[in-house]
Amino acid sequence: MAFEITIDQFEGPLDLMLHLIKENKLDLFDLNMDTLTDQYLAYLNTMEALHLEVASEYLAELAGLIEYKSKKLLPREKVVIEEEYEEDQRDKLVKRLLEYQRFKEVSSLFQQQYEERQKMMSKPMSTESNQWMNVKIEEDFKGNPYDLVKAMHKVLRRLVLAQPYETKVTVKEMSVDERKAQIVKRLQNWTGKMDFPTLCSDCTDLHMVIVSFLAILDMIRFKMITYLIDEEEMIWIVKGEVAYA
Amino acid sequence: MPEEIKATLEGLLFLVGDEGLSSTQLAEVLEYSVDEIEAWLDELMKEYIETDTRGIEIVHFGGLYKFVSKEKVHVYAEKLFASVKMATLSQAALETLAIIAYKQPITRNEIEEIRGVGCDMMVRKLLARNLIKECGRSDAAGRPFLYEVTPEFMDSFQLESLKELPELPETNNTLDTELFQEDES
Amino acid sequence: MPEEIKATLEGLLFLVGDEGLSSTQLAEVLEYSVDEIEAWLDELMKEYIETDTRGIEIVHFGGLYKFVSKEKVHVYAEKLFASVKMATLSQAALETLAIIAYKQPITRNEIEEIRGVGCDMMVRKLLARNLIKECGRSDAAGRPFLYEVTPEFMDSFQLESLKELPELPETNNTLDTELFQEDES
Repeated sequence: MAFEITIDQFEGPLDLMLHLIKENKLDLFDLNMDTLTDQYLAYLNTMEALHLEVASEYLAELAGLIEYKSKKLLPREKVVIEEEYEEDQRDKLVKRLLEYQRFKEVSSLFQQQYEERQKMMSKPMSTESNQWMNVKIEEDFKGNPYDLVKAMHKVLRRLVLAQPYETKVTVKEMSVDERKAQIVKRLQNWTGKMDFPTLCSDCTDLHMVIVSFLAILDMIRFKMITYLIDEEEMIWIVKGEVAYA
Repeated sequence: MPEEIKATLEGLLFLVGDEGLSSTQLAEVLEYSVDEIEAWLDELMKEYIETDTRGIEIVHFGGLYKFVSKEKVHVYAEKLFASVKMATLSQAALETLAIIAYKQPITRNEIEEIRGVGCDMMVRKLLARNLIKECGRSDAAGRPFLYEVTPEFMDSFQLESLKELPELPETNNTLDTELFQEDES
Repeated sequence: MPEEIKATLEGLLFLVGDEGLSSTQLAEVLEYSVDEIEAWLDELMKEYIETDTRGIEIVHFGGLYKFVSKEKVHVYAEKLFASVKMATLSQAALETLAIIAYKQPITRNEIEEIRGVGCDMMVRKLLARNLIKECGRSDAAGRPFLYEVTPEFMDSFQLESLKELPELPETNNTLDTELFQEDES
């Protein structure tokens, strides 16, 4: 038997047993427990030899199988009493396998339905609606954690919708001259000095910070501003030609 | 159906988007009976689906009517929103959901018995995705929580109600023929 | 205009909702020239406006095309939204709180980036309601305030600690995973 199938392809011990039963063409309604037990054990051993982690659930079921097998090795006189028990155990296992098999089967239908539904998409509530909404924040709000998850889910969905990929490509990068004009305008009503982070507070990305830096280098060169650097290595921009704070 | 009704239904369903609306809500606003509204909605649903020039359709899942884009638009949507990837559910999640949907209300223990594996993390995940919710406690020892599926589950699996769930395969002899079907692969 | 184009334009414009789309974006996705797309959009705009059974129309502002509801729907919309029993916290407030709870400590700017809209007033409101509080300043430019949720918040949402917050729904795009690191189990 070649073990091309690893343990993580199974959803649990029952799934593995169903696989082994199918693989060995065992009759589920007259289940040969010895063969199943041997195969099951052999499989787990191989997985262990391959250093694949075997979850405890698999071992728990193994214990059940081995217990069943060992009962059969008991002295003959006991067998009569034990036989009923054995039948019970076997029936119980077969029942579980059948029950599990039903849900495993139906879940593939679920999957189809789910995938189809994923392709039908909706949109968040229109912001137009806000004008009509009667929103009041009441004093005694009682919510539950799932309200938060739901809200978060919405945020994330909108975030995806708000980012069509073209916009990332076509965002126009600001030139140094454009940025310079912006800075000049901003400094008009500013008295005293301004630190570089404040100057960059309107930057939306790293590129814009770099452009800002190039812009002030330019402005220093043309003596539109001066600068100083303090003990904490903070860059300060000072309006006018001569100013030392 | 009066022209105005049609336009109003379309407009309102558009505005609420993925929130959806129930026929009761619409009946209240339009001042018609729920039956009338539902008949019109059925008519509209049919019209949208059958008209090939329409890119949207009305669906009715989990008690709510809402507009969604048609499946054929999806390939373009994927192109437009580079980050739109379909959410997936693992086999384990699907099995767990199937068990809850057919057996609800059900405790975690009962789910574990059927699946043969622990389901603590899985149940938490499904709760977080709002696909299942707690619905009281069982009388069993320790009074464990009972779980059931949510309207969000119905929506995710295109169900108007749980009555629409496909029939569970039977556990009798017909099954083993399926079980032992040889797939040539 | 080809049937499929019509359906696709309708579907995509529906999906982006308030964000709107430019003819350039649509041209790229549908692989037609901008001129062709604009001609079709004009045709569509006319059709929606002139068809009385339609409750939505396409507007073209600031280079973006988008669907909005027709004016005649507004009287019903007003009735609907005034009657909708909104959760006592507005959706906007809930979303803002959710972001803070999951991402705290967080600056207003970061919240705005995630929500895509200004949050100045909302943050003030939540501060006034004592649901969030300032907790130091960020190292970012301008050293903006950081916010976190309060014990009052925990109380309102029946949480003992933030650890109890359900795991975020598994999201399906790189952006989210950057924002919210997930552990797969």
